[in-house]
Amino acid sequence: MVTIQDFDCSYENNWCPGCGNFGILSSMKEAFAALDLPPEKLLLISGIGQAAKTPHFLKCNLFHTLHGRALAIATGAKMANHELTIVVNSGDGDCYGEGGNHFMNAIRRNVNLTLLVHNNKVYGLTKGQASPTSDIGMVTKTQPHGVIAESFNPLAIALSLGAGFVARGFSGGGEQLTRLIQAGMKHQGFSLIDIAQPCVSFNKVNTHSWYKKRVYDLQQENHRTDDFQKALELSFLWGDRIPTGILYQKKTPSFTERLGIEKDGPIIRRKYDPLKLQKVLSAL
Amino acid sequence: MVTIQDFDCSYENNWCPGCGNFGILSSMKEAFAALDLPPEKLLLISGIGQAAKTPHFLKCNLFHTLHGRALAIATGAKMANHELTIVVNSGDGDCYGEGGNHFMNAIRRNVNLTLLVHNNKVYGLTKGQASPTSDIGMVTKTQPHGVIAESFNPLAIALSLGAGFVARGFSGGGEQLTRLIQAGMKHQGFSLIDIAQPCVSFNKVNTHSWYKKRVYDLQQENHRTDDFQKALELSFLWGDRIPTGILYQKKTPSFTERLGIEKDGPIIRRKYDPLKLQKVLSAL
Amino acid sequence: MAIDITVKIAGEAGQGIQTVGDLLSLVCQKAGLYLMGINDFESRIRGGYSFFQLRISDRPVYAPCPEVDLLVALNQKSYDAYHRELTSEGLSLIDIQGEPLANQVAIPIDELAAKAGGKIAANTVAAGACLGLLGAPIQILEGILTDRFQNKPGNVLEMNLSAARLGFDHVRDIGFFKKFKWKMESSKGALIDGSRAIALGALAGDCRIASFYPMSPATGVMTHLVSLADEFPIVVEQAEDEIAAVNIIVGASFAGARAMTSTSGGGFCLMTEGLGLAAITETPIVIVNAQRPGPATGLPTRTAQGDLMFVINASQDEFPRFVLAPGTPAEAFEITIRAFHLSEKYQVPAIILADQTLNDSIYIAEKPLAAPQKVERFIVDDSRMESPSDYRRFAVTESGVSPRALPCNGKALVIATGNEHREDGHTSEVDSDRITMMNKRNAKWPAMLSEMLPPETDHGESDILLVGWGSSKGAIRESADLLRKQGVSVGAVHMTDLWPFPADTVKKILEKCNRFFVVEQNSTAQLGRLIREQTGLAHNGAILKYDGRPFFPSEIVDGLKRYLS
Amino acid sequence: MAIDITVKIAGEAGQGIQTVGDLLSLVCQKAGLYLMGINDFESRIRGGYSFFQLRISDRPVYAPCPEVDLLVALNQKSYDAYHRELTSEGLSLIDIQGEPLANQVAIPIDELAAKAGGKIAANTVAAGACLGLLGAPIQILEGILTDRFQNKPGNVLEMNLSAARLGFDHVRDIGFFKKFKWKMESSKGALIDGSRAIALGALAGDCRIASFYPMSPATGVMTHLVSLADEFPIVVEQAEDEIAAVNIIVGASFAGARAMTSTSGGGFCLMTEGLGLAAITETPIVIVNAQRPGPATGLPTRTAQGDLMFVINASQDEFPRFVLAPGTPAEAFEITIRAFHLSEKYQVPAIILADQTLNDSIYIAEKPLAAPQKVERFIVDDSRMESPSDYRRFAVTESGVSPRALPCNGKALVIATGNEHREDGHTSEVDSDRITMMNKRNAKWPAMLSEMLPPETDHGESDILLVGWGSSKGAIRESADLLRKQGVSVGAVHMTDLWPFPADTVKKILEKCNRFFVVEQNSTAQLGRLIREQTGLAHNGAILKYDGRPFFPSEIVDGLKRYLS
Ligand SMILES: Cc1ncc(C[n+]2csc(CCOP(=O)(O)OP(=O)(O)O)c2C)c(N)n1
Ligand SMILES: Cc1ncc(C[n+]2csc(CCOP(=O)(O)OP(=O)(O)O)c2C)c(N)n1
Ligand code: SF4
Ligand code: SF4
Ligand SMILES: [Mg+2]
Ligand SMILES: [Mg+2]
Repeated sequence: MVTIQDFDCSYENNWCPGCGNFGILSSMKEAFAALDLPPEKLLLISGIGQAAKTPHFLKCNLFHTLHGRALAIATGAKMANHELTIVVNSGDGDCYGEGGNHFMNAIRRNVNLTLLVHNNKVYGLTKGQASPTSDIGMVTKTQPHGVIAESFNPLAIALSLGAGFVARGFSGGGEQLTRLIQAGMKHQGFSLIDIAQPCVSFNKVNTHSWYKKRVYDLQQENHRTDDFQKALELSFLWGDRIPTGILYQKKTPSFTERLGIEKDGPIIRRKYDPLKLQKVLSAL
Repeated sequence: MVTIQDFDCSYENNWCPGCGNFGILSSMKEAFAALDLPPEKLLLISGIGQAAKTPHFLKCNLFHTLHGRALAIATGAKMANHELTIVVNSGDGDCYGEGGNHFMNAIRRNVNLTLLVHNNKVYGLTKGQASPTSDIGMVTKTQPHGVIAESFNPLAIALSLGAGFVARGFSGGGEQLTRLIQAGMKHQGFSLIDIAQPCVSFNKVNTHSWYKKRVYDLQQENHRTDDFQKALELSFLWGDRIPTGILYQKKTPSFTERLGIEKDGPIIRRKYDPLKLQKVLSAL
Repeated sequence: MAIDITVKIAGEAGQGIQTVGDLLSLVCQKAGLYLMGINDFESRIRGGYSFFQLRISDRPVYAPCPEVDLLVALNQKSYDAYHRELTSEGLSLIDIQGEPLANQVAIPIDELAAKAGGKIAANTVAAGACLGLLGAPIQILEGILTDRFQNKPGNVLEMNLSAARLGFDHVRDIGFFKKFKWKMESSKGALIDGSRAIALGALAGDCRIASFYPMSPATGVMTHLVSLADEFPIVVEQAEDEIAAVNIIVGASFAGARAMTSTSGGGFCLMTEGLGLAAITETPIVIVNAQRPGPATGLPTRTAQGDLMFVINASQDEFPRFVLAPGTPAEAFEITIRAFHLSEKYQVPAIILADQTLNDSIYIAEKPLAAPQKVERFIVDDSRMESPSDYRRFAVTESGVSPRALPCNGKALVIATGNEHREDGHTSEVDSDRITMMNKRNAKWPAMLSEMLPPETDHGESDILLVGWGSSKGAIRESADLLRKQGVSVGAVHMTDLWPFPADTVKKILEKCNRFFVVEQNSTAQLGRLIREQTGLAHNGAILKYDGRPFFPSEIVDGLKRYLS
Repeated sequence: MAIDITVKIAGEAGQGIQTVGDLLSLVCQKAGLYLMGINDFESRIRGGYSFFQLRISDRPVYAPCPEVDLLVALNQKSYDAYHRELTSEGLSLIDIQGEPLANQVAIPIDELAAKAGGKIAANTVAAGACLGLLGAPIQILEGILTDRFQNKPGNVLEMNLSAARLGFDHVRDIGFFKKFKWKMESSKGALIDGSRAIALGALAGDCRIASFYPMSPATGVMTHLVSLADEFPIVVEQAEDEIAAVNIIVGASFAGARAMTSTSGGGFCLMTEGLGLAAITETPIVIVNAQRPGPATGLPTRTAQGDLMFVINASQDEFPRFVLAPGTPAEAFEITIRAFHLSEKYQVPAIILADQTLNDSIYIAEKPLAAPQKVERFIVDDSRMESPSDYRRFAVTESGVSPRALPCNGKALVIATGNEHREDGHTSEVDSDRITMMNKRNAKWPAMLSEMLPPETDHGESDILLVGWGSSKGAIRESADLLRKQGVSVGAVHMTDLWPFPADTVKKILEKCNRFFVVEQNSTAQLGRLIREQTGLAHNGAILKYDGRPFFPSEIVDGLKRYLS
């Protein structure tokens, strides 16, 4: 039995006290333990940002990569070894800004991994510039007159691209978030969990209490997760009520299934065959 | 009065005979003439690809740039001189593949320009690889077992990002396409016209006659262009019936309006003021 | 003897080190002192270890000093981490309860702040105490606080004035071993960091459009520009990524605006393709690459000089470009103006190679920052053409520079492409067109080279020359001074204008010495490689530092001595 | 005397030039002849001007020849464009109605094809005619057609056989002035282009994952790999852009697969950040940069050698890497194998610098292509660790190479980051960690250098040496042969292993000659710059070509003579 303590790690956590990331980290550990996945069976891949530091703060295999590129790297890892259990930690800037194109294409491919976007609606690590998900009007040092671009809607985009698991979590959601992460990881295919996360240092608008007042759990309202149109509608809901939980779920073949490479074991385990190759070479 | 002939240019067109691009080129000239826009009042910006060659084949100011980057460049040009009338010619690979991130962000900014995506659902210039819009199953030299990723749905994505003018045209649409381009150019803000375009050399699936059987004109069916939900639904329609025309239209302030720079004339026309600057410098 | 004091303010990220440092610096500036202050911080927002290390002197200083005279420890762990740097008579200001150690001056910062009216004034208490120890007249600080807070509502001003005095009074009787005369001379120059200098240089270079994607240590340039954007005809746009940032400025420049972006290594990587577009379409752009250690994400908040060969050779194939590396904010200001001018004059990209030390450190500018009276533009319109309808954007000229018109600015049609092209701008694959255009672009080299300023030499007649570039300028110069005082014949050579490489001038300078050593913040001596590539002269050794921290003059002294012994 | 014939097949894009060329080449290979054929085409799909220029000889040939003996003009405008290249006795096969000119052989290609069974066989008619003129026995072509079409349904095989014969017979009585003996020796080697050689080298290097974004002239490598992917344990994925492509292979390699991507300049720009990630995380990857002229989009379908300094210096800061540039397909095959081996052995990125000429030209391989019997891997697992739970991915070792475990492959946890880090892989900003890791990575240089093959010299004892790299190898060698025949003492030096730069070896070679000249397809003599940077030796001149077309030996001869006169 894997326990939460199995993920304890001595590396110093350097997030700000009170940061929403702590809640996400806890739920991750709880979900991994609940799924009975020990550290050595887990590969966490992340980009760059406060969110992307997450893998360092628990025990696991990890690849902390480049700003925006975690999903491309995860795609490659999965191709090489489709048996890897991959969780990607990304930020709203990392995933929807710099990494926007990879976000769309990981969904189109249906890469079998779980994407946790720590969406604090701001660039945390670089000290508070607007992110793609910042609401219009949000004032920052580099947007002194407020953000003017439409806020990026990750859930609607994911649905439009055919994603098979689309959920919103809340870093203060505790057990609900743990359940969502478990469900995402059980889903065979790409799963997006966009997690509303307060940034106590730079986002003075979307605070913990701001969310507390607004979030509600779709699963407690008997939302049917197979209703695409409904999910799409819900994805645009952002205001007095903010839906959390699984908006939509549908199983379609994952990337490595579609590639047809799951049959003969991971690509990295296959054998090099000089005879076969020599035949090709000698025929030239 | 500007005439179609005003756009004639001696530079040799090098598209394949029968290519859908010719229809788009004709409609562009017709639209420009109908709008009474002479070549010298037009700036055409394009990426790289067969589609992106378009500006060379008519008389105009033009910037034929890098693969995928036309929209970023157009955004900059517009910031410098918001009075420019900019039309962007892009391909499905150019705009939705390499340029995916800029596509999303030009929409989020609502840059006031008209984007014509010559969507032949294939990489033409590089000889027939799959593009983001290739349908699942399409066989190419580099996808010999058929495309496996979900097809990119530009209309749904644009709508999800808050685009204010979302249309689909057909290169064989003649007058309808001309009207769409005119409407897009009249729209004050970002306008997307995704144009179904046969590629006679590399796309043997989505041919001219394939489309002819399927396309219908929304404007002839009294579609209400202010119904967002309906537009979103229509954006997913791809099969026996393919809607063309304006799916959705809504006026919101454009990028340069939101920036608040339209009041005092184009940025490039403002005056350099050494005194004001010296004041700042001397105060340090 | 010059008085030279180093104050280190150390604490956690988020504790307000910057505020204390700012006040201190302003007071010293107002008192006519010289100063140089480096910022050292981690890639986190709260906690950990940060410091601001301010060197103050009555003589010009352009480098940090490793020996600390006064350590303002905003918490115990900062004292523990840094007290070893204190000089024998040095003191540490610290808010502790019990008995202070010999080198500690206990001060109840929070308590005094509360007394003054709020914990928020703690930093003002610390600044007051600092200045008290240094023997500065409190009036200067009071004046600065008044300027800063007089328009704030409520008792903010009073609270701060009182906090300053409480801190000041608390330590005034402690005799600190080093003191300035505080003669109240007039300020010796602008108090400025590299980021602000580049931002102001951009305005003085008439930059109209800036676009960026946040990245340390390059964001500061843009933050400064944003803060000035309401007053000047400039628009700053945060892009979705660095690819967009560079292409936005290419588009802006094509449309007629002087335009710039600023980034650091990883972002510059993503800009290299756009750099090539600017080059082949002869669209002027200015890119600031503020270096930090890599590879990849490396050390995001630290300093380095590892990108020289990269920026000179970046992007496929070959084209003329300028690469300029300022050594101080004053140089940064002037180089930025020149970058805009040269880039537009020759229609080539200009790259400013800055680094974290330059961008995040404050200096007293060694010369006045002057806004140019006017900005020379290099743009034509119909009125200057015989026949606008025959306008060819890439017409061959002897200089390689073609008259540049703007799109939609008259009858002349502007046609440009990132493909190889004909004189009229249309794509061409004809071999003669290709050769013509390559030769046309390359024809700019000689005139571009003639614009390059020679390296600045100090005691250039010495036996040994230390050759460097960028923000280590001050440290190198000072190390040469120190070495000369020790009887070694050492001079300093500082290069700002790195590309086109002024080979003849450099050769002349270096041929005169017996031996030359390059001093660089990288591990392969890139300037050394470049000098050899361009002049054939091989450096006799390299003094290299690549731990992400700026050079101290003493390190260079030690480094050279290892070669001499 | 050697017999040496150049056949040029010219027409519009889409006319099937390639098919004629393929048949011709195969016949010559089967007859035991040597050949080298370049492809020249525009960035369009139909129309315009394209040609395939095949040089055939009974002696090895590795360069094209500008004088055409036989021009197969698939349309009138091709004849008009190229007939001036015909030698005095040369002939042009052309489908014209009226009276043929003196150097024309009229042949009703379409008519004969129709007679054979369909217009689609026109290319077979042309091939047959070509071979008829050259005096080849028709049996070889028949054999090839049979191999190719025997499993096709319907009358495809018959039609083609008949078309070949009709073409052949139509011209057989015309005495062509140059003829091989057609002795029917066995094939002298594999018939292969650079793209295929790299693809096969990748399989022989045990590449398991390939990812790419289409870009000329790099796509061919991937098309070949894709065509073999069903038979071998390799997965090829088209990425959304080049950034994804390079990061996909970094991820794949991290997970344990040998992985590669292939691209050209603009795509390489976008990969430079990922290159740095591979470097700092010591993840082996292989990148093929198939050069074409730039800057930016440049000339998409042409050739160049303009990226040497770029790939050596690409990405921020410094790290060890390999840069290898093959000169022929056989070299490309072996270099690709080595690239995978070296990259994994030293845990560094390896870049293969190819170019359009290499990738798109066919050659007879000068040595047999041999699949290695086994592939040495450099990966550890728990069984080779004393204590897997103490595994540190970046443990310091003397060689700088740390034991590399794979994630989720045992108890050992693999921790890696693109930030600077500790031995255990966690991010660190501590200066000593930084220095340790920089030194560890740099510690690989000496052993890496020892892996570098010395330049290949031909008549290295000559007064004058021509020094080059990449696909101009054949042309340079042949030009030296020609010059020696004219009594000039000229040798050739060909470099494939460019970085780490084998400075000592190169110096030794170059110091022996009186003068050396670099021969390059760029405008600034990049290898010349590099040689000077690394050895201090300055080239006495440079023979440069940058019109996007490959060197002809005679151009190099002329280029050198300009220096000698
Ligand atoms: C190529 C590149 N550009 C920019 C950066 C600088 N950078 C680091 S983190 C970050 C933003 C992080 O924002 P987000 O992903 O929302 O994460 P958060 O810190 O808010 O959790 C940026 C822009 C970088 N490291 N690399
Ligand atoms: C950075 C970069 N990558 C790749 C290419 C090669 N390239 C040129 S056009 C093209 C695809 C064009 O497809 P699309 O945009 O659909 O245009 P089409 O030719 O089909 O009209 C590609 C991949 C390039 N020029 N630059
Ligand atoms: S800056 Fe914001 S996101 Fe980052 S650790 Fe602090 S609170 Fe959390
Ligand atoms: S390849 Fe396709 S898209 Fe390109 S010109 Fe030919 S038909 Fe048109
Ligand atoms: Mg964020
Ligand atoms: Mg296309």
